Amino acid sequence: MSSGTDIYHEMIVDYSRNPINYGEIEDHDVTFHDSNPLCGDSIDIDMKIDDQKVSDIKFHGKGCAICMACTSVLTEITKGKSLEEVKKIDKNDILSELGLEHLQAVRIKCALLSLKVLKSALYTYLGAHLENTEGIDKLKTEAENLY
Amino acid sequence: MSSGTDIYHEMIVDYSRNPINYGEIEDHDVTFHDSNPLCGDSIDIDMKIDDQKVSDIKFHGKGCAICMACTSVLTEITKGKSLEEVKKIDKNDILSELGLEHLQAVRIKCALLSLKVLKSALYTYLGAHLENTEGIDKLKTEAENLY
Amino acid sequence: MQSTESSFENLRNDFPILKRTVRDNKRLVYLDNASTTQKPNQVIDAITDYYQNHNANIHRAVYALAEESTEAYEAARDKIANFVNVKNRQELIFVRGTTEAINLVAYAWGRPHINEGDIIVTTEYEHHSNIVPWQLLTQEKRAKLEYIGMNDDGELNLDDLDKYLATGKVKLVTFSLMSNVLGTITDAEKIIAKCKAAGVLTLIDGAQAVPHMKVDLDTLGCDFFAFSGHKMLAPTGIGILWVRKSVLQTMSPFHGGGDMIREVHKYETTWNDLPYKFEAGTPNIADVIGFGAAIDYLTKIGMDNVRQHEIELTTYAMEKFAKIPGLQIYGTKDITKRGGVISFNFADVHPHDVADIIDKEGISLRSGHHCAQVLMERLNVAATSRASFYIYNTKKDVDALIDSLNIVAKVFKL
Amino acid sequence: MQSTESSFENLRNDFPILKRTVRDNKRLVYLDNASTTQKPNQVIDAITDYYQNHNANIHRAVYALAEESTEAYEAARDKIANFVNVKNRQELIFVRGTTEAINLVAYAWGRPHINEGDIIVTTEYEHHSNIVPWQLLTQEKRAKLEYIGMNDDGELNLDDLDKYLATGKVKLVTFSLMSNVLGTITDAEKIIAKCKAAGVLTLIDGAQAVPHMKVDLDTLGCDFFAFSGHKMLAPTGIGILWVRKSVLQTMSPFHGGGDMIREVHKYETTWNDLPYKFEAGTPNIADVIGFGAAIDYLTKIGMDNVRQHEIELTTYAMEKFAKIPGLQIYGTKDITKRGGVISFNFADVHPHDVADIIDKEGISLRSGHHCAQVLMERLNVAATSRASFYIYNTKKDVDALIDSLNIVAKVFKL
Ligand SMILES: Cc1ncc(COP(=O)(O)O)c(C=O)c1O
Ligand SMILES: Cc1ncc(COP(=O)(O)O)c(C=O)c1O
Repeated sequence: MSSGTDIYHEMIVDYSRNPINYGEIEDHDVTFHDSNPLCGDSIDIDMKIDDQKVSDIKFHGKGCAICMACTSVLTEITKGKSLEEVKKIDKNDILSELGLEHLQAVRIKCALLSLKVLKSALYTYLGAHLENTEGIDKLKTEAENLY
Repeated sequence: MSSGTDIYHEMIVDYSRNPINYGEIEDHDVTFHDSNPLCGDSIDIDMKIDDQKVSDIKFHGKGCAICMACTSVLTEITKGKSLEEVKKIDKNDILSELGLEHLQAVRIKCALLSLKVLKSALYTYLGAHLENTEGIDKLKTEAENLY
Repeated sequence: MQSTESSFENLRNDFPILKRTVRDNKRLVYLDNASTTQKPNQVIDAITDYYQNHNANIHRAVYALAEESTEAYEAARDKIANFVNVKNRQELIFVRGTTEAINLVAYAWGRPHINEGDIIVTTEYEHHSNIVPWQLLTQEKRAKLEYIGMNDDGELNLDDLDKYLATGKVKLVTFSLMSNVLGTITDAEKIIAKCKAAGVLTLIDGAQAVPHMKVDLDTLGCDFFAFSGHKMLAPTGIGILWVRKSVLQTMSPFHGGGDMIREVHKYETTWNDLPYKFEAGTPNIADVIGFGAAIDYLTKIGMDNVRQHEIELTTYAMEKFAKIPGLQIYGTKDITKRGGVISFNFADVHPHDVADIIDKEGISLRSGHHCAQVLMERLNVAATSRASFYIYNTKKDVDALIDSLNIVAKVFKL
Repeated sequence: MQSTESSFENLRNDFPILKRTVRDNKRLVYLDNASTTQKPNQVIDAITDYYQNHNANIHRAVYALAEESTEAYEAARDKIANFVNVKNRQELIFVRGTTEAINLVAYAWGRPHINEGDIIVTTEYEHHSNIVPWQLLTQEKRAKLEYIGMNDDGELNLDDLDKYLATGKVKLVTFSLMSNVLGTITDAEKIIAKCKAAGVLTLIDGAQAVPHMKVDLDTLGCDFFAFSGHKMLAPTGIGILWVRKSVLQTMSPFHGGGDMIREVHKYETTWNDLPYKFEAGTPNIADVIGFGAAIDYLTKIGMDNVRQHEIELTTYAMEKFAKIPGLQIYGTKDITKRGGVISFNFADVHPHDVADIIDKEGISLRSGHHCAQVLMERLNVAATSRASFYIYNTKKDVDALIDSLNIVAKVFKL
């Protein structure tokens, strides 16, 4: 099998057919949608937040096997984490889990779309639940420096 | 002297300093202005028309030696001619008079700007003095086919 | 030149890129021609020759180089006019590509002519560049954008057009002469006849048609026509907007700047003659000349031969595809009604994964929405894979594609 | 590389066109660099290499060629960002040239922000491309266009600017960093400081400045900046619009089409990230990459050396010109305040005749209004002759120009 098909190992193919945490949360505390303008992949993430922790997370949307597998892994990593911990989730946490460290640039976007959606959801939630307006600039800077 | 300076013979240089028919006609019957968008040469021609003949013609404006010489020659040719004869004045009438048959494309525009102004003036006059509206389409076609 | 497989095989030698290998030393099988085509030596050399021997700005200077470059630039305009049978060269405007051409129309014709309540009609299989400019325009003007629908074979439902025309509010009908996803060849004559009867202007997006079949603007009878050079052997960055003179004369200037003016004063300005009024600033001179070389190349082959070659390849590919279980082709199967563009989906495998896996075999195939998301919604798919052919493709390329799909099947256990 | 005459002499070998002869076997003396420059082999080869080895459409596909071309295209953006010291690559938009850049601002920023009674301020020595777009915009919006005047040395009269700013109605001040006719280097810092104090945005036309001196956008502090590749060794058809991000975020889309969208639906559309929102359609990929090669070339020479070389040539030429009776130079004689552009008139001989006569000697010189008719009116001349230098020009070129002017004197019996 040529090197190119290496990334399409068992786990990726399985996740693409049977994604984890697929679905919607009706009474979510935050939801976010984004898409990849180049290829049309599109992901929605819903989260339930209790006690500053992600008590439940689900996603739905359309995407390639890479996108579906990464979103499955990401939501699995996120579930149960505190919001501060979610802030720190890094692209390598997902890529290494799936052996995708050497993806080419265009495919990286497929792999990381859900991370972008997750972080956007997180900052949307944080922004909406600020106790005072002082923190908003700090939040904005944090959010802007994500990518 | 190299071939290039051949076009700058005595007559051209003289006309450029001492153009013929330079000036304005206060009580003209028709006047027209046009310019060359590429180089900025700009010419106005005034004509007095009596009995369907060009009884007087003058021009003013700014232009290079080629433009000035050609306009001098053109106005000289035009003076006294009937409007039907003016219709027939051809670019070669001017170019051959000045030995400019082999001008390059950009300079041709300098040489023929005044002819364009003259014809525009002519058709402006004819359009304004139509006896009935039937002739207008014929005139328009004639004018459109000039270039 | 004869339209035989061997003569088409020979012209592969003109395309240096076809000799290179990709990934693990794989032969390059380039099947993304609907996106952009490769360039023959004749075109590359024309650009090189321009820069090595003639480069100068055009139109304004008297010196030798400027004379040569102006002549070459305007000669290319004449070649293109001749190629699509335009009688009046003043009607041909150089632009960056189809996208700029259509936006130019939306700004310079649309803004002075479209008013509140007017309707612009487009179709469900348009490229984004023939949808978004009209969305922007109709939103600004409080006008409406309507769509001609299509049947499941990818053919337009002209009853929709009749319905919109009957309102008396339609100002423009705009459509692609060939869909970049389905390959459908639009029945332009019928649409134009209906629009003419209703006194409505028509714009044709010819980006996919002009490279692949004979197009005759003089007999077609539309009012605006756009196409891109880079999809027909010419360099990137150059394309054509053609506008019927009587319509062009009603258009406002688009870009202000050098070359498009007659006289500039502090507070007023007059415009240059056509087509220069619409070509502001230093144009893409070298690539215009390269476009001329591409036209020469295609003319020598003959557009009927190009079309015939693609019909043969497409027929061959469709037959092979039909034998692959789980492979679905979109659009009509009637080869006389479609160009050499085949969009498909392979079982439940996402097109990105298809493209990625076969890329490792050297196959360059496009996957995604192909800038036609409205059509994707209509087809109810997220994306498709798309193979599109040109003069240098061969049956061997099709075979390589088919072989590579077997690998996809294996990886995804189909 | 050392800034010595001999090292500049050496780099002439990189420019194949300089080896050709024109007219009657005359050495080519190219002195129209303010209009467009010649191209070194390094740039020509970059284009050829792209078409021979990497050509594919960018951004959308996964296959090898598309990956390579996308990488090369985006690498050129980084090179250019670095060259003019832009920290955020999202602020750099590829356009056809300065003209398109300024028109893009007039449409996408101007139309949403300019209202009735607002004032846009420009200067008397602008190129048409920095006047006409503002005439069109202010006419549409019933706003006003005002001009900063200049003194007889070709320096701006900033009291005019103060006067307009005092009205509180100015929304934009736009000016060229170097005049393409007089060579005047504008005191941008002073203008920008005044505008910032008044909360007014500034646009700089850098078409003449960027090719000839170090420009640092990070310290300059303007809001919009435009320049053209073809005036700095790069191919025709490519240029840059830079917009400060906070301003760019307030701009409407310009062209609608592929690549600038996020999601297209029938009746609404969302936009792509910056800068792609403003790069609709297939861009001029090959020439972007050629632009990158030109940047590499200039970086290697060093922009301070380029400036130094031109100062030497211009000083030499001005001294020689001063000795010709009847020859009048426009603009300041202070070499630190001007670039290598010398406009002149020779007695009563029309500039066209000057250019035509010396063309026969191989001298390529521009005559005319140089797309600056407002300035011609201010100088009260119909036209000027203009010599403009670049890195490959030598004192020998200046000598050849001076010699050829003697022929003009003879023909016109001066
Ligand atoms: C000062 C200035 N601005 C703008 C332009 C227009 O540049 P382009 O023709 O590349 O759009 C030029 C070039 O002629 C120029 O010199
Ligand atoms: C049908 C159609 N229209 C328009 C375009 C846009 O052309 P360009 O990207 O050259 O502006 C394309 C190419 O992608 C196309 O296929």
